[in-house]
Amino acid sequence: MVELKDYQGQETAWCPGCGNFMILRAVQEALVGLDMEPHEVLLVSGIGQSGKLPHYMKCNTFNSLHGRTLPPATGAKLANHELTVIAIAGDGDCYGEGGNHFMHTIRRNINITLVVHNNQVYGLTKGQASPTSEIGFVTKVQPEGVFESAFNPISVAVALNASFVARGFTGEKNHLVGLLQKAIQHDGFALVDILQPCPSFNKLNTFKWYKDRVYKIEDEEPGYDPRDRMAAFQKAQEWGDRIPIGLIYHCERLTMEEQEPVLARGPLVKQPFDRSGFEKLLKEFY
Amino acid sequence: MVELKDYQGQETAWCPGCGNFMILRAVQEALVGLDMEPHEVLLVSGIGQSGKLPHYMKCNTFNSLHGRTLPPATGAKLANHELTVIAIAGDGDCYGEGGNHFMHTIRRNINITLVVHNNQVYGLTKGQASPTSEIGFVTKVQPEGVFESAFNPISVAVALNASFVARGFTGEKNHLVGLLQKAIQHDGFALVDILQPCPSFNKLNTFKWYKDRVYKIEDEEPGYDPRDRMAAFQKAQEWGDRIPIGLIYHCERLTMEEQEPVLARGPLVKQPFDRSGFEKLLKEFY
Amino acid sequence: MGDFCRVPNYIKVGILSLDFKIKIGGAAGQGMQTVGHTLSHVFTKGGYQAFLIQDYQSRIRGGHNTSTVRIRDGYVSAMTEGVDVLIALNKETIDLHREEVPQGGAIIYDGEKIKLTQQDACLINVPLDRLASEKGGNKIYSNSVAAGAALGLMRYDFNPLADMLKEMFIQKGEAAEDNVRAARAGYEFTANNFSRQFNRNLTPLNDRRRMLISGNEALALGALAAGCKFMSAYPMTPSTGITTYLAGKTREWGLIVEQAEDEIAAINMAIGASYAGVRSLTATSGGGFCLMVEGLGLAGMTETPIVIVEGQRPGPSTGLPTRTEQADLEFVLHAAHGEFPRAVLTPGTAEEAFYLMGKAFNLAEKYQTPVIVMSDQHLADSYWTIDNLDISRVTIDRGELLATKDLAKMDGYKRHAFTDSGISPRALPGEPGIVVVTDSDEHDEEGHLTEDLDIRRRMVRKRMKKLEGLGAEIAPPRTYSTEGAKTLLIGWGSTYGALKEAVDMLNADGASTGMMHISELWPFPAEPVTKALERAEKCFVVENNATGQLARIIRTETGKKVTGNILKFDGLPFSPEYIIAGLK
Amino acid sequence: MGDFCRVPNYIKVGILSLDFKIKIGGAAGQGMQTVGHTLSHVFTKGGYQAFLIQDYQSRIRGGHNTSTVRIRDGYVSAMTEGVDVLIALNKETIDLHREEVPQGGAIIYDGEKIKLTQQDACLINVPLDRLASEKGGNKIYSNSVAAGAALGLMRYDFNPLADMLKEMFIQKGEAAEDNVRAARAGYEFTANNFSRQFNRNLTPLNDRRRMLISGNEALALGALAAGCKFMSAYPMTPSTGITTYLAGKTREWGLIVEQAEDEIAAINMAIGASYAGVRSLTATSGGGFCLMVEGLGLAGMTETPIVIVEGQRPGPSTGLPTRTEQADLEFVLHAAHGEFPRAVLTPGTAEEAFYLMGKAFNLAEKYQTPVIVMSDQHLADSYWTIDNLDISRVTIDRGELLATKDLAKMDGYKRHAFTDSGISPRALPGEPGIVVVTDSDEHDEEGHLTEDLDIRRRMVRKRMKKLEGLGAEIAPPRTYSTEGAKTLLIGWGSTYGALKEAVDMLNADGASTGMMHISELWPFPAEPVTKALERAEKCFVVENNATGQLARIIRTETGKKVTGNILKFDGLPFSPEYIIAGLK
Ligand SMILES: Cc1ncc(C[n+]2csc(CCOP(=O)(O)OP(=O)(O)O)c2C)c(N)n1
Ligand SMILES: Cc1ncc(C[n+]2csc(CCOP(=O)(O)OP(=O)(O)O)c2C)c(N)n1
Ligand code: SF4
Ligand code: SF4
Ligand SMILES: [Mg+2]
Ligand SMILES: [Mg+2]
Repeated sequence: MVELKDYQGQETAWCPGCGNFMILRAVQEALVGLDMEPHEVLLVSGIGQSGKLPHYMKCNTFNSLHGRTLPPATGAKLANHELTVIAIAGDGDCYGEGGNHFMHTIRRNINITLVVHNNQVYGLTKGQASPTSEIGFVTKVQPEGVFESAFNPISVAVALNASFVARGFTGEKNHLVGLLQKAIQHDGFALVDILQPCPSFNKLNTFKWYKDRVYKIEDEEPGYDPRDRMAAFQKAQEWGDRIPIGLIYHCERLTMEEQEPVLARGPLVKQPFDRSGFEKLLKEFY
Repeated sequence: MVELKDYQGQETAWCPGCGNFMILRAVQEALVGLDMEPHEVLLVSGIGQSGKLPHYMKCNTFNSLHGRTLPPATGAKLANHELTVIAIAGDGDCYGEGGNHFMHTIRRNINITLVVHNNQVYGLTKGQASPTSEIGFVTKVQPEGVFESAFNPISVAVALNASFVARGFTGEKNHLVGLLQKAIQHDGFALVDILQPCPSFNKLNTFKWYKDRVYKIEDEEPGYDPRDRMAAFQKAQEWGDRIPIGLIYHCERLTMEEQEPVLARGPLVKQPFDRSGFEKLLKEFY
Repeated sequence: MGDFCRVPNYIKVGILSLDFKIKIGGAAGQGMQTVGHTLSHVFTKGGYQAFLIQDYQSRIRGGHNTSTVRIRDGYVSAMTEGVDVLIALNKETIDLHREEVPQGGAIIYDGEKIKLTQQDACLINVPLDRLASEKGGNKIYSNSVAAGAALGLMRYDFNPLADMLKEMFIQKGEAAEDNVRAARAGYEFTANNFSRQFNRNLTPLNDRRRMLISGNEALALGALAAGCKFMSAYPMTPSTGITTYLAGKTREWGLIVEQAEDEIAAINMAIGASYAGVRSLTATSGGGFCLMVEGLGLAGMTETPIVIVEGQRPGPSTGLPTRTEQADLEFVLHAAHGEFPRAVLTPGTAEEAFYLMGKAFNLAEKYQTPVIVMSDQHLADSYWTIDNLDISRVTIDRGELLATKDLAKMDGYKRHAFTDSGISPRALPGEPGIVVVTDSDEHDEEGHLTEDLDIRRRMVRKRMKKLEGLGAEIAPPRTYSTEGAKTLLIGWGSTYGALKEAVDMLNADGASTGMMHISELWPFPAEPVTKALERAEKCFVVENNATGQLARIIRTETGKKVTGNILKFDGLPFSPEYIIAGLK
Repeated sequence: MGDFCRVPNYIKVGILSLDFKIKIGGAAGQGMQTVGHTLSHVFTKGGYQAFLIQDYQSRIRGGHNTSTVRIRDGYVSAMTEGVDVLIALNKETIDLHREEVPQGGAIIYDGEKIKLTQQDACLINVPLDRLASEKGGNKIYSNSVAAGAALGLMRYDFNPLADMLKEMFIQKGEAAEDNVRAARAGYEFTANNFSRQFNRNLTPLNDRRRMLISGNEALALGALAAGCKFMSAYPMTPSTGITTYLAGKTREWGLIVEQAEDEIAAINMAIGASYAGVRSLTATSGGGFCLMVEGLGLAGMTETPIVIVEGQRPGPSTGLPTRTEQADLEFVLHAAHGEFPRAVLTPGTAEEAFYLMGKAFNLAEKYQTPVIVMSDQHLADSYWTIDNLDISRVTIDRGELLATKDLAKMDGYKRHAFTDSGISPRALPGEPGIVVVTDSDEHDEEGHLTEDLDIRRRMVRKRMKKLEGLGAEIAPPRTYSTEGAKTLLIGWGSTYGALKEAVDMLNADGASTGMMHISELWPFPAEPVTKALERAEKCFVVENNATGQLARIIRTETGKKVTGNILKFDGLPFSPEYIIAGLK
């Protein structure tokens, strides 16, 4: 039996009151709940406050570049698809610097869980607007307030027909643990965007701000069908007084691993390398 | 009066039968129809077959890097918003290499028209799959056929609440001219994705393939309201036997230029530079 | 006790005229930078000159940071080893830095939180937290208490501090008076209880007004003064401060600052804006610069002026995000595939940062090519007391930029016309009657894509030809005390101050040492460098990196091998003492 | 007529044993490459050796392209000036290339489309289009008619061509028989009407089997032979051919080839796959490499093995997308901020391309760092007749890779453990009982982010330490005819063949010339290079660029200045004659 302490990592360097602590805890509980051992799990993170999360765990970790969480996660998964690969990213990291990979990894539908610590701000670099910051959000670099409309990851993921699209909130830990577990168990690419207060730099979208607004879809709309794409798109637009959390969209698609014929023979890294056919191969050139 | 010959450029280097000829012609006719002079227009292109278009015109041209059509277009527009800025891109160019800029330029709602030559293939590099290639599309680099789901630019643009989203077809030149004119006149970011046959490398989505499928929304669904976002999202999903062309989505949003207070004083490039306040500024540091 | 191993014994605290250092240490969020900055200001107002450095971790709260200010009665641009007063806002500060305090120095700490015994230094036990709560009404003002305590210890005039705090907190919209009360409590506490024992009273020198400015602020002001109208950037330590400063001035100064979605967009937007006619800037660090490299080549090929600030930090990769290093030089010199001219400027002080930004914009426009200004965390985050920044020394030369009336006289405009200088007169898009065409592909004189290989040859030559003019604009390196010097210390960028002071220390000890500091590095000033190398018996290159990059460049460009490299790559800047030790 | 200015008069066509060149020119889409490749194959099968180069524009149809094959009775790796038979599929071919045909040469053209008079060369008027339509049933087979016509002119055995065409067109699913009939018609037409006049009959030499292979194919085969299991790339000329080749072998060879959304994703995916344990590759050109630079540093910092093929083309920026250049060397050597070890290999022939790919993977894994193999359009697109590729010479050395059983014996695993060699034994994620942690930030031995500056210092030294082992693996440059040679020609990469033949030509004329070709360029083999430089009186570096990059590197690494540079930057490869002219 895996226990929480198996996932105990380094000392944290986050600010007191940061929502990241809850995400850390939720990821640990989700993995323990699924009885996964640390060596079976690979966390790939970017750079930002979120990017530090794997260091506070104890499992395989590839802490990559800012914005580049998904490509190495994809490469690692294709090389060894027996690993449970979880990509940890920030909102700036994943929707700003790494926006292109976000779209194209969804297209691949590779079996990776993407966890986005969405605090609607650049935390580690001290409070500039992020793609998810709201219009009017004032920072030192945006003294007139943000002009750009906020990036809506749920909306874009649904538009790209991502196979699993969910939103969580750090103030609802158990709910989040459930979402993470479903996402990890989902066969295909899963997005879990997490509303995460940043008490140091986001004084607008505070814990209370979120708390006052979020509602669990399953509680308030038991009839909601996450398989209905139009409904999901509509739900994706809800933001403001009421913010839905839970599983928003879900569909069946072949994963990349299922389509890649070479992987039917097992993980790439475990396939023996046989060069005996080389002489035959050279015949092409004679 | 501006005439077509005012926009006459270099000799073309496209393949016979290429859809690009029609796009070139349509862009020229659109500008002539709007009575715009070549010096008032700036075309910014990327690299690909589409990227060559400005050379076959005669107007201000910044032929930039592969994938980077939108950022220099944005910079140029912010520096001189009196210029009519048209960004010319390919599907690989804009949705692959430059996907991140596609999303974030939509967020900015800057008054640029983006024209995408969507031939669902990489033309200039000889026929690899592009992001818009369909699942199963076989190429030399995708010998098992494409695994990834096709990128749907219309769907993503609607999801990002782009203020003008249209699809054209090279087989419907006059219709295309009309769309381009509306897009250019639209105040804000406008996407015109153009279905463009590539007879050299896309043997699946041929002229006939498109011709058999496209229909004009305005003809067949006169009641269609491009201001209805849900309807637009639904329409964006139509692909296969029937492919809608025309204006798919349209909304009112403040442009970046309208929000940027400095631009209220006129184009940046024309604003005189006054250093007389410098001594006062230095007072901060004393 | 006190194992003074980390303080070399040639340390000269107090031997030169006035030389006084205060280090404030604590966890991120405790406001060390504010204290350091405030004290620097207070002394600057009193006629002293300050140099302030920051050492911080990549986290927002907690951990361990310090801010160290050095005060002199003359210009100061380096931090020497050792401190006179250590202000410990937490225990870690004492553990890590107590040995930097020599006998006669003082340690200000809160004895109600930290237990301390056995020190060579005076122990100045001040109930920081309690005074903050009691007098200021909030424990968070303990940093103000500490600032006051430091001044009280020297019985320095309290009023400037009170004024500073008021000004600062009123701007921040916080309780200014509470802060002042907290500071005063600290002041009185040490003035009354410890100033005699410490016995180093300090009074304001005069009321000559000087500026206190950081490297980033100087770079930003340099851009403003040069008429920069557009900046696009993506946040990255240590260059974000430039963006922040300029973003605060957009309305007043009529410029646009756009935060891009990534560094690729940042540089390409800036290139677009420059093509359309405004002076454009971007700023980043090594990681972001990696992503800008393709855009750099685009600027080179399309001959679009652009200024890039590359603020170095220790690499490779994410490295140590908040520390300093000078390991990107060869990368910056050779970044991007293919060949095109560029200039690289490497300022060593705040003043140089300011004036070289002006030069950068001029060179970029005159030679229609990218110019890179290299900074690093040490330059960016440090503060200097300086006399003034003289805007009349910042000329604006936009190069061969054609006005509408010039164009009217011309018979057809060609953006990339062949010329003897390699410089093609530049027109801006929007001019009636002409079009401005350019291309990242090889192009003809008009700017249209070409595969004519004769034109290709000529275009390469035309572009490279610009290097001649550009090279002639590069000022010779600054030398100091080189007349007859046997040993030459060579550096570039932020090491200026440490080098200069090392020379002074060495010569004061009877050595014969000079320095050469290169702040306009490319095109390389080979001739003056060769001469300087030939005049000295021994030459040492001092660099904040592990492989000696400038030394290699010197070898390529002059054929000369230097005697040795003095290197440092632990993320911290050089001290003069470290350099001197490296010579041994 | 015929102003032979472009054919230097030291041209030696026909003086050496057999030396025969055929150039096919036409518009893109007319199938010149197919003809060139087919003829090369036909002669290879006949015991000759071929070298085939491609010169094409960045367009799919139209414009002007050529394919030139040189046939010898021994190994050939360079293209000399002048052609014996020019096949003109369009008029432009004649306008641009007629002067390359000396007296005694022939021009095959379609007199029904092109009017030609007054030539020193034999005019071989063949109704290409008509024969294609009449005999093949389609005008598009005129290239096959032309191939047949070339062979007929020399009365070379027709059957190998027929076999080749059949094989090729059956694969393509096209009408093989029609093509053969078209080719035969061309053959008979020239054999009957012109072969006497031309009078240079050629018969197969022997039936020794040899390979005909391009640089790109050799690179791809090298990766396959080395056990590469993962490639992610984004298409970019001239490296796309590597991706294409490997993509066709995925099922058979058990590898994954993924087209990434951009080059940033490409390199980062490859790094991820390598971290997870498989040998990983990416390939691009200069522009794409620009975007990979940050990933390069990531591989350096995380000590993840990775092989990158950088196929150069003329820059800066988009430049001339389908031509050749060698102007990315300094960029590749210094790419990415910060300092970390790398190896750079620069093969000069197809064989070297193959074997050095094997070496690249071994070095990458042994030293856990990026290895860059530099190619260029000339290497990538040219074809060589070679004896064989010997897979038994390709060893696989994965370096210190820990197996499950090794790990079981260990007491806690640390991915970045300090060791004397700087190499930390590598484990793969997924091993029970351990975790594999790494970080782009500076990290401790376990791989966790650290801001401990002592660890930082040690980690820098540990990484740089690997350079020693890496340097010792670098083979000395290949030398040729250097024994007592007064003049030394120095090159790297694709210039190998032209250099060697220039040496032969010069020495045949009584000169005393040798060559040194560097195909393992970094860590720089300073010792053997220094020695070679010291032995010769004059040393010239020959490079396809405008500034002499290798010459500068030689100066940095050896302190020596070469006598001169022979440079070329018009997008075309060197000929031996051009090099010789450059010496004068
Ligand atoms: C290429 C690059 N650009 C910029 C940075 C600087 N940087 C580090 S974290 C960060 C943004 C952090 O914001 P986010 O991703 O939202 O993460 P958070 O800290 O809020 O969790 C930036 C811009 C970097 N490390 N690399
Ligand atoms: C950074 C970079 N990567 C790759 C290329 C090579 N390249 C040129 S055009 C192109 C793709 C063209 O496809 P698309 O954008 O769809 O344009 P099309 O030719 O089909 O119009 C590629 C990959 C490049 N020029 N630059
Ligand atoms: S800055 Fe914000 S996101 Fe980062 S650790 Fe602090 S509270 Fe959390
Ligand atoms: S390759 Fe395709 S897109 Fe390019 S010019 Fe030819 S037909 Fe048009
Ligand atoms: Mg964030
Ligand atoms: Mg395309």
